[in-house]
Amino acid sequence: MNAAQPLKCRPSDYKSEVKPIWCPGCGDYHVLMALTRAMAALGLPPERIAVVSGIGCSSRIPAYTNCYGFHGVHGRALAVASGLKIARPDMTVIVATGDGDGYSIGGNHFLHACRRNVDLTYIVMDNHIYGMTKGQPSPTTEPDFDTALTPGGTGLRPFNPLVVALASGANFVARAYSGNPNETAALIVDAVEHPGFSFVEVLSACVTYRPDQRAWKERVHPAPVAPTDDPARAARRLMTDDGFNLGVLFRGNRPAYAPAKASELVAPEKLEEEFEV
Amino acid sequence: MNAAQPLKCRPSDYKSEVKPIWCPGCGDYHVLMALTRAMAALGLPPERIAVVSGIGCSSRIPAYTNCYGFHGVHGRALAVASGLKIARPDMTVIVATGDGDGYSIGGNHFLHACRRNVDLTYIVMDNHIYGMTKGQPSPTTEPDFDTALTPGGTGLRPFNPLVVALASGANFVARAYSGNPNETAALIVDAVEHPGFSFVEVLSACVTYRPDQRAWKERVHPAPVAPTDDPARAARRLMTDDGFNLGVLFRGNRPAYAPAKASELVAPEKLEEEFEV
Amino acid sequence: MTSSAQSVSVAMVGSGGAGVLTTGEMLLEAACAGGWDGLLTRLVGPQIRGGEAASLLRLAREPVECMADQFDLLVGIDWVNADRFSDEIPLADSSVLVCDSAAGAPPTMAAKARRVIELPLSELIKAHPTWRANMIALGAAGSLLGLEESVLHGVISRRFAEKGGAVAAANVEAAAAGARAVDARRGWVCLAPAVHKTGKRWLITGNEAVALGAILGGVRFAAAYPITPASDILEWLAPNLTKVGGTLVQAEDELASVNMIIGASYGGVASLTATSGPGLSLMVESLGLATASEVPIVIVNVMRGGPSTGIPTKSEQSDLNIAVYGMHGDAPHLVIAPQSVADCWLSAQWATGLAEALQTPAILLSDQFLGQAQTAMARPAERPPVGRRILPEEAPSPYRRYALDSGTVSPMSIPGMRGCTYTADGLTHNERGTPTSGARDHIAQLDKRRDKLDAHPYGSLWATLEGEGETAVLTWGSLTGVVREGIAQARAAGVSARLIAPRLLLPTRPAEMSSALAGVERLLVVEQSHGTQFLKYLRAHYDLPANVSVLHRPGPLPIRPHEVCRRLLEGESL
Amino acid sequence: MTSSAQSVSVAMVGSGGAGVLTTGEMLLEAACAGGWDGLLTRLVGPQIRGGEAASLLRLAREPVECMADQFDLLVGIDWVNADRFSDEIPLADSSVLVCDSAAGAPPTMAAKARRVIELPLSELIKAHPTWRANMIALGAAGSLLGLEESVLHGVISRRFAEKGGAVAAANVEAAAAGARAVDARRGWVCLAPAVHKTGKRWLITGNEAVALGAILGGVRFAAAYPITPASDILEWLAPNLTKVGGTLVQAEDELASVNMIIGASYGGVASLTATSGPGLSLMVESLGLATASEVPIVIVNVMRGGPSTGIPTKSEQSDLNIAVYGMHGDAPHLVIAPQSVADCWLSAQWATGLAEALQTPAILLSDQFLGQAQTAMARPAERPPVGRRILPEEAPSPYRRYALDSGTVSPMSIPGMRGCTYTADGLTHNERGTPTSGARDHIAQLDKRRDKLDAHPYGSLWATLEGEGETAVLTWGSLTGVVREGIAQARAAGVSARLIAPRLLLPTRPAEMSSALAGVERLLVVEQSHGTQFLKYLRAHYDLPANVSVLHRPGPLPIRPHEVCRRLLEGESL
Ligand SMILES: Cc1ncc(C[n+]2csc(CCOP(=O)(O)OP(=O)(O)O)c2C)c(N)n1
Ligand SMILES: Cc1ncc(C[n+]2csc(CCOP(=O)(O)OP(=O)(O)O)c2C)c(N)n1
Ligand code: SF4
Ligand code: SF4
Ligand SMILES: [Mg+2]
Ligand SMILES: [Mg+2]
Repeated sequence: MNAAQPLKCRPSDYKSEVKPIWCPGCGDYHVLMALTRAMAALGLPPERIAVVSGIGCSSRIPAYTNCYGFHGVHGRALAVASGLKIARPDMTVIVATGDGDGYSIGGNHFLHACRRNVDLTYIVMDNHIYGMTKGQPSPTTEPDFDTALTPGGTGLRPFNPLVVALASGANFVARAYSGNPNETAALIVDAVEHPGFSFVEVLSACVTYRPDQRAWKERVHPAPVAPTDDPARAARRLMTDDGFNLGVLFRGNRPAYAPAKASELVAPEKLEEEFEV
Repeated sequence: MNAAQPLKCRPSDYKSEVKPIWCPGCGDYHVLMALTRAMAALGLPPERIAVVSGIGCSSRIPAYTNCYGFHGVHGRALAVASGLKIARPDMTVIVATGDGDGYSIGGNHFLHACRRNVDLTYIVMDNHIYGMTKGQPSPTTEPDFDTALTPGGTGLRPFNPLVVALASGANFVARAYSGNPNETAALIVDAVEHPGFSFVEVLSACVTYRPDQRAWKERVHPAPVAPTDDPARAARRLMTDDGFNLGVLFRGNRPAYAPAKASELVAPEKLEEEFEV
Repeated sequence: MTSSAQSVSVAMVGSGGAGVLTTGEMLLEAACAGGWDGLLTRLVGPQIRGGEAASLLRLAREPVECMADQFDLLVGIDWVNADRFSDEIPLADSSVLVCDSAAGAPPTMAAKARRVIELPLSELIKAHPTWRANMIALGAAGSLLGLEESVLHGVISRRFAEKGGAVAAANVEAAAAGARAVDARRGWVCLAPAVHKTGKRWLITGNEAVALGAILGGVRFAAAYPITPASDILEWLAPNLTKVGGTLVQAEDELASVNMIIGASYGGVASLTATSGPGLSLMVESLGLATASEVPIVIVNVMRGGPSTGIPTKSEQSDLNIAVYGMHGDAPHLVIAPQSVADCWLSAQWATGLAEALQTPAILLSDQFLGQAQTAMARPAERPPVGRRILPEEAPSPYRRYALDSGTVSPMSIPGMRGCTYTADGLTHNERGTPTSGARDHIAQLDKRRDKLDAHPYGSLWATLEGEGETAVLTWGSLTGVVREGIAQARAAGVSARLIAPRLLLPTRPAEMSSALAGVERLLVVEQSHGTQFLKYLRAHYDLPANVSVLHRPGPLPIRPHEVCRRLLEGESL
Repeated sequence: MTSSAQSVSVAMVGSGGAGVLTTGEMLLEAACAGGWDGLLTRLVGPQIRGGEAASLLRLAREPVECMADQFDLLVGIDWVNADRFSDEIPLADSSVLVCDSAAGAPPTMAAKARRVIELPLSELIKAHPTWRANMIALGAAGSLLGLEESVLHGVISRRFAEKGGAVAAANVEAAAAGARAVDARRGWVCLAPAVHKTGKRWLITGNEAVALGAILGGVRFAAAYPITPASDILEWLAPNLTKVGGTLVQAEDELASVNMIIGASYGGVASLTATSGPGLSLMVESLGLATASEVPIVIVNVMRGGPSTGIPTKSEQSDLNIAVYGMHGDAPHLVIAPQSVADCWLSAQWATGLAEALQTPAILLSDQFLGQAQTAMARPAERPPVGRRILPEEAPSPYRRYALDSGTVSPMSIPGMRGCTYTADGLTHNERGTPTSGARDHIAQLDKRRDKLDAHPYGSLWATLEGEGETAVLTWGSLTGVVREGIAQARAAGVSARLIAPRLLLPTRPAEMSSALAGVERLLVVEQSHGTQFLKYLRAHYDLPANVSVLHRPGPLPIRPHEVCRRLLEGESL
């Protein structure tokens, strides 16, 4: 946790009374835990935070918090969140989706959100599968993973979200593992506090369609090197890493998106003048 | 030109009688010239080639060739081409669009086409502007370029298509300049012959909305290093290049997409058996 | 209920892991193996795994196409959250309720049932750790229904064969114990003896029937993005397309999937995608492209509760509007709605053939009920007319892809054909495909695309027309079977009515509809939508009698036959 | 034509670079500065730059809302590809044609014109290299029309002021030379004297009027993706939103733009996007989300020729279907259609206020004609009723965002408000917003969303109702002015008819329509679509008289007043 922030609230203050539909043992419970711990650590009142999502098991998370939430359609969370944050820069906006929502149908918004660099925190709960629709491959699914839709596996190179984020201009890139909720919470706090578009990929196991992911516990490890502020270097490292390096992997310093502002505002009626004959 | 290919046909055999709607001096005329030269060099009959596009000035190109053409909707050229190539692997499929079509609305298909690695050649005629809709910024527009829609410039980091292609798994990445039609033709030939997804970014000036691009002639130069087959190295180089390096910048060796094949085909009626009680 | 009915309905409920879904399947399989017919649907809670669940079965002497008005037998393996389903499981006055004696029956349900049978489920399981409660209940249900015990045991053995003989044997034993426990009441909920069935029969869901029909209709390429309740179609197609030399691609989204099939079909390969409301919404722009560029494609839309993400697991008929009117510009296309689980097979073939023959997109409008219900059907003796694409016969020069003088449908060349290259275009174009903004070309091509659809002879498949009288019931899709049964009930009470159910929703058939409606004075429209979409569609396109009323409701509560019957018996005030 | 008409129509044609578009603007401006009214539209070829072009003007004593039946004056700076437009420029019997004496007039056109005036354009330019042909022609046209020469020269000077005094002076000289060349024929195509105008007047296009209206209605956030013919709205909004403290974001595509405005509006800021058919197609999924989650948004759809990419630069009314019916599921929303260039201002404000007050998406259905035509309008004295979002008054506990017991519209909290956090949801939900698949919640929320729209008092803005008689003409959008003028022509010939033009297309207003139609025996429906989309919409939702006929045509050829008049005069056989 970020020691500089006084703990004003308890994580439970950020939990709603809605019972998750998640399967027992789903990694997403830990993401929720990490998220509410991060919120408590940030010390923001729940009504100053908005959690925006798409569709999927993971995307159910907003209603399980006590913040303002938006559970939109599949793949469009970043667009909703960008509009919200640009129109309401005073709100803290956290986007939380899944690998299908964020990397498959939502891929274009990911590219352009990284590039636009609006001050958002983007958490992808990546389980390398479509949980909600019962086990089809996602862009991060391993090429030889067998599913009913892709017997024998997809044969496709998995999508590398962290490198794509770097290539597209994300200002903060981190990887977390939901089985470590305290570390995940700390990364989320860091991401929220970092200006611009912060991306946190969270490995969050699907115990129902990917029971093999229980082995993730053993595979994850802290990144062996300190975060860099050079996207090219970070990309190069991540293009060849094992996919289980945890921690902040890139910490950039591009200024966050700032829309044009007039030095002086005019009354709307004033705009009529240009049409006068 | 690829010297190994006997020149069976003339470039003019690949030109249709349809008169381009392009402005006089538009860079796209040279892309058309390069494309038909490449086709002649490849020596394929026009009916074995399909040219697929989206919407934009650049995307008008299919009908100006004498091949099979598909002028689809805005942003979806890669999807149309992927379906065509997977269903008809015997056809040579070339996709040609613009920076708005390919990188803005079509960004998601770009990511996934790179990843899927279907044996396509993807030419983007990049003029850093929306020509067809009269001069709005595209993802590759410089942040300070003033337009009516973005007075004072977008302030956004330009999209880096070559790095995104590498990060997503493209198997061949090159940059060309339409003012050099012979070199561009040679790169297209190389891209078509290379298996898997080959991406050729062609700098093609918009003389109407970007008259400043006439200066490109002076800025382009051959890449100072030989192509690599290491995507991480290529990405690193391209993340810091000047945007005017020409030539093949990455030449990968991933096998092209190959759909599952049955060792023996069955008659459709045979499939009924599984339902019998 | 009579002691020997033409059809009996059974509901089995239980919490996650109780196994009521597989139990339902086995019961249907056993009944079918015994010569009966049947229909099975499932109810599940919002959880991905576990959560409450129910199997709803209707077993019958003859094929059935809808669920009955009421349930005769309710088996509760446990009652956790069973109240969530209670609206969907109306009990008959004569109904029998089976429960675990340790748990008893919930008072509200016990009050509705005529007889309650308590089974010592918990006790038996404690005594026999390899037994499972659902198998005991299955045995009991089989016995109450009068199914042949050996047939049921055969089904159980086969189902568990791959888990090893010991598992299979334990399950058979459990079922036998369940049967013994209700021995004295064998046949309490008894079906009339099975009718002798000749020929092959299939046990199939509507989604499987669509997929099989599509392949039989010629589809060899599919691209799709998973979505409930259409994913089953894709999961069946993936391995089976490979077997016949075709391919299925999982696309990154629905924008990609529809454009992939447009590309493949432009390449000459009949192509399909399957989706549900949210996915169809994303496809409408490119549906317009397929219309304008005249590329045949088939889009199967399995309707679920809407709007927006709505209720993904429940049935509704509320995507009629978007299917018929959802495109910008004037974009005539085909919309075809299957009328029963078995009809999915026929409709999918017909839609594929029509799309190919008419070079246009076809939307096959199924729904969650049809798609996920399983039924026994006789293997059809005949296939619907097969449509094929018209190719240019000899190389015309220059090739005019969108020719206006070659009959209603202009020959379409396939990439690779020499001398007939062309560029397909979604911009307004002339006969050669070259974009133009001229009024003459625009009107000529709009006329062409309308006329080719209107002029086609669709034959009797356009609609189901049954019965006679001055009253008619107009319905569509999965409600066809419900209305048929409602009309039969009314007939038994002395009131007759016609059934009119168009399978072809677009293009509309004004002449045919007007003869179907000739002499009709009163019309009842029955549909499963909140906004009476079908009624408005009918008013827009057809001349209806002055006296029209509507029976409608959104999902998920199905409309039942007796509701149709009641409206018919109410007569004038329809 | 009379020598002094209430309105005269002028067409100026020329090839790329000939400057006919700016010439048209200057002519309109000069006429308005002289106290007349007018309307200007443009025709352009497919090329991005250059290519053939035409300015079409109608100048009049009083405001005009449509182009006239015929053109009185045709000025050809040159005739390259002018035939492409000839269908769109019907000449009056009394028309005057002006051409370059070096080029002459094309025989087909000369044959139609009553008098041909040859100007020594090429000669004059050769003699005066700083003069331009379009300015000479402008001077000539001004003189033929009887415009005050000094006023025209003032407009020219201002227009070229920033290019320096010499350029401005040369252009004024050129215009003066043009006027001199036709001096003997001054006033040949003469307008009746201008009517004295009081108060401020605007020279504005429909797209600008929409943008201005939206800001006046409260819009402070816009996200959009460029598309013809809607981009002008965005290009006007971008700097002007900044001036009033708002923001415009260029999105990566329309999927993003509609979701961005949903996010911003969820955040409490009234938001808008503008697009055309292909873009609207991509928005329908998220339109359903806005409906279900009850987030107000405004989508301006400027219709162009369809289907698919169609004819981007030409007008058509063929997106009515998708606007009304384009969403999956039952998704009631607002559809509002402005009826003239000036009405764009009012309709945009009304739509914004209604969306906010009713927490629902509003589609503002404009078209290329309205959007890109420029007109002079009096600055309106009054603004339409302003709608505001209802906020929760005090923190209710727990806050029920989708409450059923708080009137037809449930108060909507804004992020930041303490004690009223909630999650907006596109899944079927209960009063608190929690997803459910229960039938009761589903129906209750469907009812709520329908009823809040139906119950709202829309007042007289719902439709334009004029005139009386047993014949009515029903039309909408940009055809309203055409029909009004057609009815006036018929009245002059002794036949009267009512005009009914709903501005509010959704929700429908059956009671209001039925009183508007009371006593009507014959109905003529007028619309610019190939598939008679408006007629079918009317049939679906309203009870029409038995005798209905339709006058329709797709774009780009406009329907003209005399066609409406002719149909009315044909009487019974309407
Ligand atoms: C437009 C659209 N297409 C498809 C779906 C069906 N769908 C719902 S969730 C989902 C995938 C979710 O995967 P992911 O984001 O990885 O979430 P998970 O369930 O694995 O947490 C899909 C395809 C939909 N709701 N909308
Ligand atoms: C769905 C959709 N949105 C927007 C448009 C409008 N549009 C046509 S071309 C274009 C941009 C083209 O830019 P680019 O691809 O760079 O092509 P260029 O004209 O510069 O060659 C846009 C936005 C459209 N046709 N369809
Ligand atoms: S299906 Fe997988 S991702 Fe979804 S709730 Fe269950 S365990 Fe979690
Ligand atoms: S607008 Fe630009 S890109 Fe388009 S044709 Fe003209 S020069 Fe080429
Ligand atoms: Mg996932
Ligand atoms: Mg461009």
